[in-house]
Amino acid sequence: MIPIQHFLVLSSILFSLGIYGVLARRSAVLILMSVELMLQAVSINFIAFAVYLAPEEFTGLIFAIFVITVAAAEVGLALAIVLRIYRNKATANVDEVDIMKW
Amino acid sequence: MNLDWSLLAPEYVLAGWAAMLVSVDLFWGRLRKDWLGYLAAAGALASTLTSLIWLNDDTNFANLIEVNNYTTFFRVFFGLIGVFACVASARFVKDRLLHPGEYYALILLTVIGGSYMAAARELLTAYISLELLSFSLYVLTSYAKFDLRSNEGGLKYMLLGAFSSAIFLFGMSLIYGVTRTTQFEGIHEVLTGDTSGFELTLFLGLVLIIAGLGFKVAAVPFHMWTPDAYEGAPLPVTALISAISKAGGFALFLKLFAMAFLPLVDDWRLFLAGLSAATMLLGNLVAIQQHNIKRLLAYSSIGQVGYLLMGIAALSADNADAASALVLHLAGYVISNLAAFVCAIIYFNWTEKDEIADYDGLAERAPFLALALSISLFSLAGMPLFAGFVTKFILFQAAVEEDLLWLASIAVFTSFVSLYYYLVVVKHMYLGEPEEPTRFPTPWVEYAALAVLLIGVFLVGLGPQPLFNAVQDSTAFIFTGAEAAATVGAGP
Amino acid sequence: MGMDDAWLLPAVPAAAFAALLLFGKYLPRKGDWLAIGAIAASFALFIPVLADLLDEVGREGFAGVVSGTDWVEFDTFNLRLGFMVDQLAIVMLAVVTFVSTLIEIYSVGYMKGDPRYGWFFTAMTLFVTAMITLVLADNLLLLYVAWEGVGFCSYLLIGFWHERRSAAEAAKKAFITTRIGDVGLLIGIILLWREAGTFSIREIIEFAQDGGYSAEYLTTAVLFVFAGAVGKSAQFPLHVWLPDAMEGPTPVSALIHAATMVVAGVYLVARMMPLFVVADPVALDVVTAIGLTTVMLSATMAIVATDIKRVVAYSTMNSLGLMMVALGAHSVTAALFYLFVHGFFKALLFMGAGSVIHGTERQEVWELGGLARKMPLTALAFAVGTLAMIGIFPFSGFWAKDEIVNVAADELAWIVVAFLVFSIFLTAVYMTRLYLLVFTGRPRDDHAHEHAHEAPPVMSLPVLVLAALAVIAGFWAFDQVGRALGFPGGIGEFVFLDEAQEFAFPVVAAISSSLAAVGGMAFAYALWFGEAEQARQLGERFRPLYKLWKNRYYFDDAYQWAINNLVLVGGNVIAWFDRNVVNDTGVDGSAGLAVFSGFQMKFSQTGRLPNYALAIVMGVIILAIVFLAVRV
Amino acid sequence: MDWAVFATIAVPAGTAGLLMAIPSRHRDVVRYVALMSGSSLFILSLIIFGKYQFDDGGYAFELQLDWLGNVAFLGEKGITYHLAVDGIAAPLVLLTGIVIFAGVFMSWNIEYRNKDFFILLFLMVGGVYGVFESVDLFFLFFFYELAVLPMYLLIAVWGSSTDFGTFVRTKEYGAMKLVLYLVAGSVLIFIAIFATFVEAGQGSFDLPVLGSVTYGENFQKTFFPFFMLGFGVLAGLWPFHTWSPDGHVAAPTAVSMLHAGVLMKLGAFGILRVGMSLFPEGAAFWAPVLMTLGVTGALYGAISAMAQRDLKYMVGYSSVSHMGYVLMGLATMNEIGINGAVLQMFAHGVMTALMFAMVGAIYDQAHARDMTIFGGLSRNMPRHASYWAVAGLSSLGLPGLAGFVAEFHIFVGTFQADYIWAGALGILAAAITATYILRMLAFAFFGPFNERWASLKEMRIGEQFGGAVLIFFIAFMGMWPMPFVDRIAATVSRLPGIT
Repeated sequence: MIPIQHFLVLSSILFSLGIYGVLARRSAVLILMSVELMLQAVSINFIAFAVYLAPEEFTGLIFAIFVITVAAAEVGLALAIVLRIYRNKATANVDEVDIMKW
Repeated sequence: MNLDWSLLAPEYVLAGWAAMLVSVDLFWGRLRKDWLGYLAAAGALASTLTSLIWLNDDTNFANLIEVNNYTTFFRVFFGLIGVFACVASARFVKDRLLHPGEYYALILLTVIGGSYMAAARELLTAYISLELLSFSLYVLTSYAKFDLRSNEGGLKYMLLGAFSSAIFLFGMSLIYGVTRTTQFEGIHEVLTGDTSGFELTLFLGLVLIIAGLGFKVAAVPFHMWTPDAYEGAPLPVTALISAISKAGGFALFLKLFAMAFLPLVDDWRLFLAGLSAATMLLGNLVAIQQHNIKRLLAYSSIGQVGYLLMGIAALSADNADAASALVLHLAGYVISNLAAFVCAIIYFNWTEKDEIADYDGLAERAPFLALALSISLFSLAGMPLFAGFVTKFILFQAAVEEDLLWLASIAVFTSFVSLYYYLVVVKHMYLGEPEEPTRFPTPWVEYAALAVLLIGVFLVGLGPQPLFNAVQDSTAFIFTGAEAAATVGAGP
Repeated sequence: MGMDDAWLLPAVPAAAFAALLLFGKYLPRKGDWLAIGAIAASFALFIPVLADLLDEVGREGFAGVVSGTDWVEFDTFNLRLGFMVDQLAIVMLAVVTFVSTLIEIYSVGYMKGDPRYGWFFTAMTLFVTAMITLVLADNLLLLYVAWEGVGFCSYLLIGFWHERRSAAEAAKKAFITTRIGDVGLLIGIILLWREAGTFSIREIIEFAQDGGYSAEYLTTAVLFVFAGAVGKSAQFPLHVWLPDAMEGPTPVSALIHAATMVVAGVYLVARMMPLFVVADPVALDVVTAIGLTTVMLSATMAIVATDIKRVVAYSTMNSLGLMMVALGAHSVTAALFYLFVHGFFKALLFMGAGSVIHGTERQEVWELGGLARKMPLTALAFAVGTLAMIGIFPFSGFWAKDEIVNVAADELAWIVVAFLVFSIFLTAVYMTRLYLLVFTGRPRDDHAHEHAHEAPPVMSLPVLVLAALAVIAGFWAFDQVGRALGFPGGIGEFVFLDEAQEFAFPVVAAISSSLAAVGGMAFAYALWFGEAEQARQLGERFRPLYKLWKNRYYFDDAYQWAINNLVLVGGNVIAWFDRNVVNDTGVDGSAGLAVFSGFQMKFSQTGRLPNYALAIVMGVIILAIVFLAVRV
Repeated sequence: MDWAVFATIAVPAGTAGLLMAIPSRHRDVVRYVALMSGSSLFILSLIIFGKYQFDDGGYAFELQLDWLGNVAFLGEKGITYHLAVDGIAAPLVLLTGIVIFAGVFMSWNIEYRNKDFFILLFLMVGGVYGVFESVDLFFLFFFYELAVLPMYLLIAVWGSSTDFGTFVRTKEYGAMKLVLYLVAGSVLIFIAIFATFVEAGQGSFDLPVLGSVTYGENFQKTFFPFFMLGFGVLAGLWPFHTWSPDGHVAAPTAVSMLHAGVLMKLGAFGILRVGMSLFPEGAAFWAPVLMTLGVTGALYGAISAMAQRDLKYMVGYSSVSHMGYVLMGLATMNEIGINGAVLQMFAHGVMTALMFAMVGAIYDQAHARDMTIFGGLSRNMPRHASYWAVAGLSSLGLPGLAGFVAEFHIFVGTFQADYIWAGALGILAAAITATYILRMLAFAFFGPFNERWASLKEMRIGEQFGGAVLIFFIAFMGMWPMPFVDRIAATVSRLPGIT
């Protein structure tokens, strides 16, 4: 059996990649995708923990399912907002969306 | 496992009402124009009243959702916030926004989210409620869809919210990995034992959770979204965010840390204290520089978060004092802040302006409004007669009880700083020259709502005993096991 | 009615003052009768008190009678409204009540037609109240209260014609200058209290005589007390106010700045003499030195002064200095004797001068002249006063001055005596000069001369009474005269604190002082009689000296310079410091710091989403690092 | 009569409420309501002062209502609405009554939104009474802040700016500085209150309860300065005094009167009632510092006043100077000195109120306050000039007027406490006071009449009456201080740590 650490390392890498994406990307859509990456890392974590540490309970698995669901809703919601921005401003670059500051 | 679905009745009312509002909006055009807001308010009120059925009860639904005084308190609290948000929105929405049905439905959904954040007794429920609250707010923030500011605020709020909830979730997953449970009480039990083997994971998880919740309540440095979202959002939504998002965040924050993480209190106390100090300093100092009333209130609310965080930093295993003080101040703050926002909304309805300089001469044109805004701002600043004085006093004292005198000192200092920028607003209202000398028409309903809030401000300010008793009754429930027993009837 | 009822003496004028203050306006003649009546009543009351004292005074160990009531008291702290009647007080009281009665009567004529006629009498009544209280006070606190009270009345009355800038300034100057002395007095009083725990003069003296104070402490304390006397009695270096005080109406000058208030300093030192005796001898040396300096300064300045009242004022300073010298020789008797007669002849001189001013509306001596024909009564009275002041046998001043020279010769260095005799010469010079210039020779201002007229009877009668007294009062020096009047003896027998002093009459002293006096008169006659051409030439020859005297040794200039360049500039510097450093830098600066830090911090809110996310990540990282660093 | 103390707070609060109900166009009704209320406060204050039994110096007129208790860290009597008056508070209560009574007369002419003015004024007065009468630390502080808060609007709306060309201070600046400064001071008080409550561990903010605890020496030494500086700010403690001249100058007449006359006393009262009563050892430790600052303030204020041209600035700096005496008196830590301090609070209160009233009376007519441009005003305004003179003479410590009694006690106390240098400097400062007072009189009221001011008339009859009331008390205390001394001494002798 693969040790749990492998899953955790994988999820950590994914999570970090997600963070990197959020910080480095300028397109709202890419940022959103990076966030999704982070959420997937969370799901992996939950599933790994659930399977390895508490196999008799489903909490972790259910958690993962909910995370996926929420993530899906999040994408829908976020894209709608990005769309509005794009409609009004013809850009999805977050650096250009800075009317409000200071 | 208790599967008594009736325990969720207030939320059923809300959800049902939300659905009804959407349909009414679709099918009954005439009503939607003028009365929809008040109808929504009635729904929130109905749910509030319903929730009183479980007053002094102590039960739970499927080990997921607790129904006890803590829940009831926040159900009532959020329900009332919903009522005021709806009433305050009525005119604004009618004049400026499309799709009022969905708007009010979303408000009611935030109430559900908030209530369950307080009611949750395990991580998943908490997370889902938090997202319910957040999602509704994301939508509401960008509700003025042709307004760039609204779009921008929504985008920032949404993306950062998603980002931070990912962080929050990752933290939860680590905690779950360490404790193998998502139940708060279970976590508490595990943490009470020996944790030496997995400290790294545990604390990393804790840090991530603090970050996630910190984002929700807008603690420095996770606060960045606040000013922009506040400024961008339609005014009533700003009011709603400032009230319910913060209160919900703290309801969960408090419950999580009191119920689950209390055994580690010595480890996280100083970190929260540090966050608290940074938050109140930054919030209050930057607020001095603001020219927009919404941004001003945003920063001032960041400052208030600093004070509230003191309450968590001062949590102790011996008694519920700090928790009670936190909730008390939360109530005082929300009432005052709502009153301030209602004033801003009324003014915006008249003039479509929200720069502080636009408030010049308001005392001439609308004396009551100027008075009401002054009172709410002074209450926020913690001046006597008004709610803020008592609640801050109790909160700070609670922090000092836990040897956080230095933190309380910073808090007192920053709340002194805050008086300055509130006074600037007052100065504009009372000393500025109005553009034109005419009086504004009197908006009776809004004024009535404002009057109720002001009465609340005075009630808390002059006779806090009932509220404090209620708060104390509710916070007694968030301490598990041995501590819970110790807290009942606490006091020296 | 006796010594226990001494409180009535100040109480009667006090009541009259209250009535005048509140209702004076509505009374007929603005209430001058009430003022005069009250003061006359005080004098009338003084007589039974005196009689009572004379009954008691022979008794063994008699040291005065104390009466009164507590004013403020708690625990051991006690402030009394206490009155003490003893010989010292009686002598002073005699002068105060009698002279003030006469002067009030005189004022009816002098002040006639003044728009603030009523106010004049009101203030004078207050003055008399305070002065009597000062004399009778049995404790230092009450004495200080009255001391300030007379100073305040002096302020009011010098500035009586306050529409004149000079009067307003003079009043201010007088009050502030004396107040500087009072700082010392109050410090001295509290220092005395601090060890003795009481303000009672008698108890303090007993405490001191029992060795309760260390010598240095007591010396310091009495010197502080003496500072008050220096201010009040216009001694060097706080003498500058007295000449300017002549801006007040002449009756005021006569009463306050000649007969009564200014001698309060002398009275104070006389009262405290037992302390000076116990204290280090330095204390009395200081008194002597200051008195002598004042004598010499005033005598020289008087020679060149041209304002009739100022000359008399310098002569007052001269007399006060003499009394201080007498006290320096610790002879209370000599000082008191001089004080007693001085009260009469100096008031006389002032009232005479007042009559001249009243008659001519001039006070520059160079605008007067030849008035003896127009105002014979005044001229006569003035002549008597002048002779008394110079000290010509047998006028009262002769006896008193002689006594001082006498004790000085006994107690003090020969140089002091030499200076005293020289000062007698100078006195004779300037007094004679004054008389000559005013009453003899050719009228210098015809207009004034034509209009000159003798004073009305209400003014001249008091003058004549005083003139008579100025002639005869000195005879009280003789035991026989004293006994004939019902006293135990002469004034030396009557006024004693340590032991009775015999009146001595050493011929050497009398002759030398008389020679000096006569010589001075002759000198003055030679210089100033007629057109005073010689005097002018002399002035030209000794121009530097003349200028020095004329400019009053530049004291006023120096003080003015100090006020302008030190005090006011200091005030401006402090005020500037307060506004710009304490306030604008300290207060606004720290407020500005908060605002500025807010200004800096607000730029962290860049408006760009990735930065916000970065902040969150950094927050997490920092928290994590610190958490782990601390914990793991 | 136990209701009397309660009534002093209820009456202003009720007045504020009643005034709100009156339509603002009825200006005269507003005035008369204010007058009624002012008079009743005056009478109530007289009753409280008169009826206070000073035998043992304890609390009288005690009233204790439960307010907040049995919650969290608060015990049964956690925070109680506990009012009482002792011998220190009684004269100050009287002072408040006098000043507000006179203040109403001085505010008679306000036309611009006079209703709002009086509402705020009475709120402030309620706060002031509350501080003097609260025996609960929470409420003491509650009222303390309450008294400060209305100042902002009172000054900023109804005040006046100063403009000397090179030196400009707007009323907004003065108002903002005053309020912020005072609240800044209360930051320190706040902190000390928190610490004290925890240290006492009694679960109560009641002062007698807190006072029954003996605090550790180090604790006292640490936290006494918080009270000293915090309250000291309001008492014009040097160098934290600069709010005072600027704020007082900007404020309208009645507000300056109340503020300089009464509110500054809150600070000194707070040091005494809270700081020195709870922390006698701390007070003893810090007394030399307080003494030094007090003397510095006394001298510095006097010297600064000497350099002022603006009448109101002069009075403002003189307040700093006189409050310096109060602090000196407190720092003596002996009965005589502290009696003197309380006496001085009263004396200075009445006197400075009179001075500000007189500045206001002349400013109303002339719209100028620069003493150097006046001259010979006593010709047209003899009574006004004489009121000025009385106030000035009292402030320079002329016997027979209130200032002397108080200052004398303070000086004696200072010498007794072996601060001879301080006492001497204090006496010197009194002489400097004479300088600037007489300088002002000479500039403005004496000398040749300046025809530019020919149109000035005597004060209004109301102003004369209000001034006369103040003068009455100046003279009363100056001549017969025993009623005050009796009450004060009885209570002061009960204070801990007093020699």
